[in-house]
Amino acid sequence: MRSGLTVAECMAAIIMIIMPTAYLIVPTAVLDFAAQDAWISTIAATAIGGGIAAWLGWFAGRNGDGESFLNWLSGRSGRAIAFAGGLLLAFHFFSHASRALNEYISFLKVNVLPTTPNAVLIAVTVLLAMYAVGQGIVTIARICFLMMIATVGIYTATIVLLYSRMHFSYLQPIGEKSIGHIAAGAFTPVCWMSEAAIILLIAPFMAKPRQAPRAVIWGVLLVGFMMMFIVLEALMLFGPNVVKFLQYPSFELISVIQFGGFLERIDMYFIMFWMVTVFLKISLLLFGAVHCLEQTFRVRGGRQLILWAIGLLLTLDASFSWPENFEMEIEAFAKNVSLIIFNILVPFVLWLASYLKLGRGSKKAEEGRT
Amino acid sequence: MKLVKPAAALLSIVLLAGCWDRLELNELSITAATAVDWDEKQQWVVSYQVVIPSAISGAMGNMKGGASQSPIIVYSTHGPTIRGAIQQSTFESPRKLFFSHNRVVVVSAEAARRGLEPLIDSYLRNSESRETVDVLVTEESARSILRQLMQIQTIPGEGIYETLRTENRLFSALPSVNMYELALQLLGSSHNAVIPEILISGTPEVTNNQMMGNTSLPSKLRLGRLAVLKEGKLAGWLSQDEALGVAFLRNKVERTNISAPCKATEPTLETSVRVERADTKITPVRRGDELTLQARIVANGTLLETNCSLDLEESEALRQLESQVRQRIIEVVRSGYSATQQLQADVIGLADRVHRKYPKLWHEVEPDWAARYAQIPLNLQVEFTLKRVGLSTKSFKKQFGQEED
Amino acid sequence: MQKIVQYELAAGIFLVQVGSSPLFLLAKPAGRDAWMSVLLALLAGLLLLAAVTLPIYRREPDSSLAELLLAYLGKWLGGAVTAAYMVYFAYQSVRNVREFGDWMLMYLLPTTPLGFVALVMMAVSAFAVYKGPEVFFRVALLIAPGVTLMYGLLYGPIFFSDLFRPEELQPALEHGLRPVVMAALPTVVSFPFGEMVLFLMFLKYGGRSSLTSRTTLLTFLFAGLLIVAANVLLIGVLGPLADTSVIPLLQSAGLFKMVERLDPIVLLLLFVGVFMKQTAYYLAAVLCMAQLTGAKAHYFIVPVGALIYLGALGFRSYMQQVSVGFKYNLVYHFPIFEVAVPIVLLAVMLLRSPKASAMGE
Amino acid sequence: MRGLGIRLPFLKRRDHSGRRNGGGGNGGGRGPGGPSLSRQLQANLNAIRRELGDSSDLTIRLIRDDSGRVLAAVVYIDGIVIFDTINQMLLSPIMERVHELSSGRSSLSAADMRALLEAGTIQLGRVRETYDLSHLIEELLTGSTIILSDGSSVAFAAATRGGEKRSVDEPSSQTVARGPKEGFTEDVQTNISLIRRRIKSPLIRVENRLLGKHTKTVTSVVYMKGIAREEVVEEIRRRLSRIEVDSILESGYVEEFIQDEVWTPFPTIQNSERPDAIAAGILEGQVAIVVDGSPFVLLAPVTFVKFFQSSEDYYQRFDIATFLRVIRMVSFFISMLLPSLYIAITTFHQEMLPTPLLISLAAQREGVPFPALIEAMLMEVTFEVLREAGVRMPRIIGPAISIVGALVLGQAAVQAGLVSAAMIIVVSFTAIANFVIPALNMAIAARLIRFAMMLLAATLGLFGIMSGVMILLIHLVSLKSFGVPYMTPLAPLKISNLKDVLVRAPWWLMKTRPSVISTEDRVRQAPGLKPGPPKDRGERGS
Repeated sequence: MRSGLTVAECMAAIIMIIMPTAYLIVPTAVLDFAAQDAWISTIAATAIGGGIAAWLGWFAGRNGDGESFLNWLSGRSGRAIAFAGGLLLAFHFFSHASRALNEYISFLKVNVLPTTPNAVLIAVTVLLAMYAVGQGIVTIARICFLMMIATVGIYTATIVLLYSRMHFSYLQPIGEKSIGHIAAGAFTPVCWMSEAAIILLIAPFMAKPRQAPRAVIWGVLLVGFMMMFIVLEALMLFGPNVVKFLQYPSFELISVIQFGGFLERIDMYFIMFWMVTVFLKISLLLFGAVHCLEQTFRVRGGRQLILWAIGLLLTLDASFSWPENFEMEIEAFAKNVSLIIFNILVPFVLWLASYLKLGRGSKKAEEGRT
Repeated sequence: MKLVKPAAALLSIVLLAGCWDRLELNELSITAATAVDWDEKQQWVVSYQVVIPSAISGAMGNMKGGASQSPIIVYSTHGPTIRGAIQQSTFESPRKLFFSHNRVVVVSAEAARRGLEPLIDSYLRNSESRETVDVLVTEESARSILRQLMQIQTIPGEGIYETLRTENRLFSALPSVNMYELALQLLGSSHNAVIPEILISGTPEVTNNQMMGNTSLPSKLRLGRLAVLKEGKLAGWLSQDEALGVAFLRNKVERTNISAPCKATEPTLETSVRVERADTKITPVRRGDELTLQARIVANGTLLETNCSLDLEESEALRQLESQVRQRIIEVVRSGYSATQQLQADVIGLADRVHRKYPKLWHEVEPDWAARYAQIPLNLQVEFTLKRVGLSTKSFKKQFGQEED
Repeated sequence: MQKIVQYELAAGIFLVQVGSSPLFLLAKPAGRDAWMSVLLALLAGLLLLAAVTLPIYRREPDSSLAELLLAYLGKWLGGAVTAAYMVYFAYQSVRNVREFGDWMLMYLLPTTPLGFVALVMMAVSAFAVYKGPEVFFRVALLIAPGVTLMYGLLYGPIFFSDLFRPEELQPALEHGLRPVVMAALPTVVSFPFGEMVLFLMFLKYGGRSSLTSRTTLLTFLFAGLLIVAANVLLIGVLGPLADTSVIPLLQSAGLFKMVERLDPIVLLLLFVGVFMKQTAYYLAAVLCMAQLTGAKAHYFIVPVGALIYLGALGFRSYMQQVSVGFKYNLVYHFPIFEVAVPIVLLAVMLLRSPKASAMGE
Repeated sequence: MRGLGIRLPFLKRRDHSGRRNGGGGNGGGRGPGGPSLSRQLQANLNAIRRELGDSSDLTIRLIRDDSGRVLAAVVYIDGIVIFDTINQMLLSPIMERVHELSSGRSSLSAADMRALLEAGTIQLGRVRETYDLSHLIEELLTGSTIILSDGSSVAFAAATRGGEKRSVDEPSSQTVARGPKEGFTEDVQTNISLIRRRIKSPLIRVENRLLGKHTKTVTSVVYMKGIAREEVVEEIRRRLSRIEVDSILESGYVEEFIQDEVWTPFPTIQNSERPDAIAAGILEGQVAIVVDGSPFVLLAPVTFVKFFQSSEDYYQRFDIATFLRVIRMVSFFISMLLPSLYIAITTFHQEMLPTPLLISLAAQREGVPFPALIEAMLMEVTFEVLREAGVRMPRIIGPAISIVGALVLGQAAVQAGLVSAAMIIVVSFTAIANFVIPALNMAIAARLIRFAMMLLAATLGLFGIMSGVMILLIHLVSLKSFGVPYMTPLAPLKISNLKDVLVRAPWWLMKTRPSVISTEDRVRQAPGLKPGPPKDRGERGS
C-alpha cells in the first residue's frame, strides 16, 4: 500500500499545529471573557471549530489522487488563482510561524532560561524546524503521533495529581455570565482551531486522501476537549478571580502540584514536553510556507534554497518584530482576525473560484488527465 | 540531505558561544525561609535564612573538618519595594539568592497591618519564587523568628513547615495557608483570610550553635493564635479554641482532640476523645431577605481516656459520653463563629456560598457584607458517634469503685 | 469429587472451634468460676454432638445439611429453613469480620478505615471459598500445627511461672452453682461449642470412612479442653481485671516478661483463628445457596461476600456489635439453629427413614 | 569493443574494465578472452609458474608412464588443499589407469583423459573443465587441484578445498544464559550448514558471489523464498554487486558498503554470531549475508526495536522476557540521557531537586573546581579509556582492569575533591547501563549520542536536551533500512507488530510474523495453542 500518512498521524499533525501555543494563550483569553463559564465557551468553540474543520476536510478530500493542493487548484480554477492563493497561504503560514515563535520565546524567557539571548533560542528552534522540514512532512507527522500519545498521557497525569486540590464549587453559579460573554470567550479558541486549514496541504500526502475529513474533525474535537480540560482544571483549582490574575494559568496549575514529600516543583517536566510540541508546530508551519512557495513558483529541486531563505527570514522577523507591550491587546486581536481571514476566508474564496471556473478549468484538467 | 552539514555546523557554533543560564550548585545561596518586616522608616525589610550545605551534611565532612558551624545564616536588606529590597542582597552576598526551595514566609504584624497585596503580587509574578510557600504572621519582628534555631530539625525553615504540617494533620486548629490559597481567599467574595501565627516562647533567643548542646532550650518556636485579615489587612486574632471552631466551620478538620465533662452539670473535663472524621456542610438559608447560617457537622471518633465511672458495654453509658462530646463541639464552634462575627470578618467562606446560591441577593448584600455577617445567626446541628472504646470495657474508676462495695 | 482426608477434617474442626475463643473470657457473669461453666458447656456441647449432630451424619453420610433439609422437610419448608441457615452462616461470618476489623484498628492500624481492612479480609476469604472446601481444609491442616504450637508457647510458660496464681480461683463456687449453670447454658454452649452444626455441611466430603465421627468427637473434646485451660489461665493471671479487658489474652501476653510487646504476633494468631471461622461460615453459606438453587457455587461467591461485607459495616460501633452478639444472638437466635432444628431434623429422619433414605441415594 | 575515443575518463574506464576482466570480479566458470592454454603441458606449467611467481607452496606432480614420458601433471597449492584426498582420490587411480593405458600409445589425448575422469576413477565431486589460464589460476588459488594432460588444451579443476578450520564453539560476544551455545566460525560453508541444520525447508535460497579483487571472499546471501520480500532481496543483490574493492576480509566491510545512511550513529544492519538469531531473522523475512572469513553474519533489513530483542527473550518465559526487555529499553535511555539530565538539573533547573537532595549535592560540590559539564566530561572520558583498556587487555585481566580501575580512580578523584561523589554514581551507572544493550553497535550509538547530549545540556539546560531529543527523533523516524522504515512498529504504527516490541507476547499469541519485513501471508502458527490443564479439574464446591 502506498507509504503515506495514516488517519491517526494526520490527526496528530492537526492537534500539534493547534495545541502548543493554544495551550499557552487560550485559557487566559477565554477566562477573561467568560470567567466561571469559560468551559461552556470552549465547548461552543469546539462545535464551531468542528464545523469549519469538516468543511476544510471535505474540501481537502476532494482532490483524491495525491496531486499537491496548488497543482490541483490550478488545474481546476486556473493558474492565476492558484498563484495568488499560494502566495497568500505562504505569507500566512510564515507570519503565523513567526508569531508562534515569538510567544514561545517570550514564555521561555520568563520561565525557563531568563538570561539566554533571544537570538540563540530562536536560532536553535528555527534550525530544528528546518531540519524537520528537510526530512519531509511524513516524518513530522509520525513524530506528531508519538507526541500526541505522550501529551494525552501527561494530561491524565495532571488530572490525577491535581484531583485532591480541586473544588467543584468554584464553577458555580453556572450560567451567571451572559451569552454574549460566552460567545466572546469562544472567539479566540475558534481562531486557533481554524489553523487546521493545513489539512489542505497535508491531505495529498495521506495514504488515502479520501479520509481527510475524518482526521481533521477528530483532531479538532480532541483539541477542543483538551482546551476544555485545561480551562476546567484552572477554574476548579484557582477559582475565576485568581485565574484572571495569572498570565500562564496552564503552567501555574502544574507548579502547584505537591504529592508526597518529593513530588514537588515538577512543572519543568511538563514544560519539557510542551517544548517538543512547539518545535513540531513551528516545523509544520514552516513546512506550510515552504510547500506553498515551492508549488507556486514551480521550483523543482530548489527545496534547500527555499528552506534556507525562509529560515533566515523567520529568524530575522521573529527577533525584530518584538511587540512593545502596551499594544498587546490590539496586537492579539489583530492576529486572531488574521487567523480567521487566512484559514477560512482564503480557502473559501479558493473553493468558490474552483467551483465557478469549473467549466474551463476542469475540461482542461479532464483532457490533461485522460 | 545536504542540509545536515551546514545545520550541524551552525548548531555547534551556537553552542560554543557559551552558556548563559548556567548556575553551579556552589554559586547558589539556598534560602529556607524568608521574612518580611515593615520598619519605621517606611521601608520593606526582607530577611533570608540561608542554608550552609557543608555544615548540614556532615557526611562530606572531610572537606571542612565539620566544626560545629551553625547550619544557617540570616541577613536582611532594606528597600522601597519587596523586590527592590531583594536586589539589594547582591551587594553583600557572594552567591545568587535562590528562592525555589523556600518553605516559609514569615510576615510581621506591622507589615500585615499595612496589607499583603505587594507580597502576593511579587510571589505570583516571578516564576523563581514558588507560590506553594506557607505564610505565617508574627507579633514581634519576623527577622527574629528566622534567627531562632531548632533542635530536632537542623534547618529551622523546614522545621516550621513540618510543625505546621503535623499540627494540621493531628489537631487541625491552625490551617497551613500557602501563598496561592491566601490569594484565593483574599480574591474570594469576602476578601478575608486567616493565617496561623508563629512566636518565640521564652527568652533568651537561641541563635548560636553552642547552645544546641543542652537538652532543653530556653526558648522555642511555637505556633500561636490565628490571625484574621480583612481586605488583605490584619484585623484581629482568634484563640486556639476559636480557631478550632472556625476550622470545623471551614470543614478543614482532619483529626482533632476534644475533651468533655462527664455530665453537663460538672465543669471539670474528664473524658478525652480523638475525633477521626468531621464533615461540615454550611449552607446559607434565606427567609425573605433574612439570612441564617445552617451548619451540620457529622463526626466520629475513638475514646482515648475517661474518668467518669461508666460501664462502656452498656449503650446507655455510650450515649451519655457521645452527648457530652457533642455538647463540647457545639460550644467550640459557637465561640469560633461569634469571635469572627465580633471582628466582622467572614473567614468561613459564607460570602462565596451566598454568591453561589443566591446570586441576585448577593449583589444587594455585597456592599455592607461585613456588617450583615456580624448579625447572621448560626443554626448548628452536630452528630457524633463513638466508634471504639479501646481495650478495656469498663472505666477504671468504675472497676475501682465496684471492688469496694 | 472433593475429598477431605481425616487429618484435614480434624484440623478444620480444631481451628474453627478454637478459632478466637481462647482469647476471650467466656461466661463472664460467673466471675471467678467462669472456667467451671465453660467446662459444663463443653459437656453439654459433647452431648449435643454425640446425640444429635453425628447421628444425622451417620444416617446420611454423603449428603450435606442443606440436602437433608430439602430431602426430608419437603421442597418449600426445607427451602425456607435452608435459606434461614444461609442467613445464619452469613451472619456468623459478619460478626467475625467486624470483630477482627475492630481489633485490627484498635491494635495495629488506628487510622486505616475499617472498610478497607474488612475488604482485604473478605477478598482473602473469597479466594479461599473460590478454591472450594478441599483446598480450605488442606490449608487448615497446614496451619493447625502452627496454631497449636503458638498457643502452647503462650500458655506453657505462663502456667509454670509465678504469674499464674491458682489462689485466684478460690473461693470456688462462692455464689453457689446457679450462676455457673446460668452463665454456661445459653451463651457458652452456642458460642464456641454449638458451632459444630456448621460441619454438617462439610462432613459429606470426608469420605464414607467410619473414622469420621470418631475424629470429630476427639478433636472437639481436645479443642474444648484447650478453651477451658485458657479460661483457667486468664482468671489465674488477670484476676479481677479479666472481665474488664476486651481481649484478655493480649493483656496477659503483654505482662509476661520474656514475651513482652509481642502483641502483634499474638494478633496474627488471632487473624488465623478468625479467618478460618469466617471463611468456613462464608463457604457454608455459599454451599447452602448452591445446593438450594442447584447452580454452581461460583456464582454466589460475590453476592454472599457483598452481603457479609455490608453486614459487617452495618454495625454503628464495636460496642454495639459485642452487645448485640452476647445479649441477643447467643441467647435467642443461635440455639435455634444449633440445637432446635437439628433435633427436629433427626426426629423427622428417624420417622421417615425408609422412604427418605431411598430418595437420598 | 568500444571505439577508441581519446576522452581521458574513457581511457581510465578501459583500463578499469580491463582489470575487471582480469580480476574476475564476479567469478564463475566463464572468463572469456583470457590467454588460453597451449597444447604443450610444459608450456602450461611454465605459464602457471610465471603467473604465481614461482611461490614455494606451488606443487606440481608429474605423472609418467612406464617409459618415463610425462603424460599429465597434477598442480595444487600446498596448505589450502586436503592432501590425502588428492592422494587417494586423484593420484593413485590415475597412476594405475596410466599403466594400463600407456601400454600402447605415446600420448594421451584430451578424450582419453576425460574418459579417465568420467570413468569415475577420480571420485571427486565437483570437477570443472577450463580453457583459459586466468580462470585456472583462480581455481588454483581457491584451493582446487588442476589436472593437465600433455597434448590437450583442456584442464580439469577438482574441488579439494581444505586447510585448517576453527571448530564450532561458543560465541564470544552475544552470550546468553539459556539457549544454544553454538557460534559461527570463519568458514562460510560451516556457517551456512549451521543455518541449514536449523531451517530444513526447501524455501531456503543461498546465492554465492566472490567479492574483492585479491581476496575473492565467498559472500552468500541466504533468504527464504516467499517469506523475504522480493524487492528487498533484489535491492541487496544490487548493492552487493556494486562493491568493487581489493579486499573483503570481514563482514564489516560489506556492511559499510551496503548500508543505507552514512551519517548516522544508528546501525541499519544487524550482525550476530549466533546461528539461532540468524535463523530466527531469516524465518521472519530478513536476509542474511554470510561472508567467508568472519563469524559475524549480517541481517538486513532491520528496525530500531530489533536491537533490543536478544535471542534469550524467546527462550525464557514471556514474563521474564518482558521484564528484561523493559530494563533494556530503560537502560538505553539512561545510558544516553542520564548524565545530560544530571547536568541540566543541577546547573539550570535546581528547583526540581527535593530540598534534602539539593543540600547534599551542594555540599558535595562545595570544593569541586570544575563546572558540572567539565566534571562530567572528565569522568566520561576516563570511563571510556578504562573500558577500551579492558577490551584490549588479554582475556583474563581485561575486565579486572576496567572495574578495579573505575572504582579506584573514582574514589581517588572524590577524595582529591576533583569530582563530586554524585557525579561518579551517575557516570558509572550510565556506563553499566550501556552494557545491558544486547547489540554492541546500538550500545556504541548510545555512547556517541551521550556526549552530544551533554554539550547541549550544558548550554541550554532542558531546552537543549529537548532539541537534542527532537533532532534524534526526526533522524530516526526518517531513517530507512532497505526500504523498511527504521522505527516501524512505533512511528508508522503497526498495532499487530506491537506484540513483540516492549512486551514479548507469549508464544501461543505470536500467530503472525511482523508485517513490515515479511511478505503478505504472515501466519506462522496454528491458532488456539494456549496451554492449560485438562478442563474438568474436579468440580469446585459443587
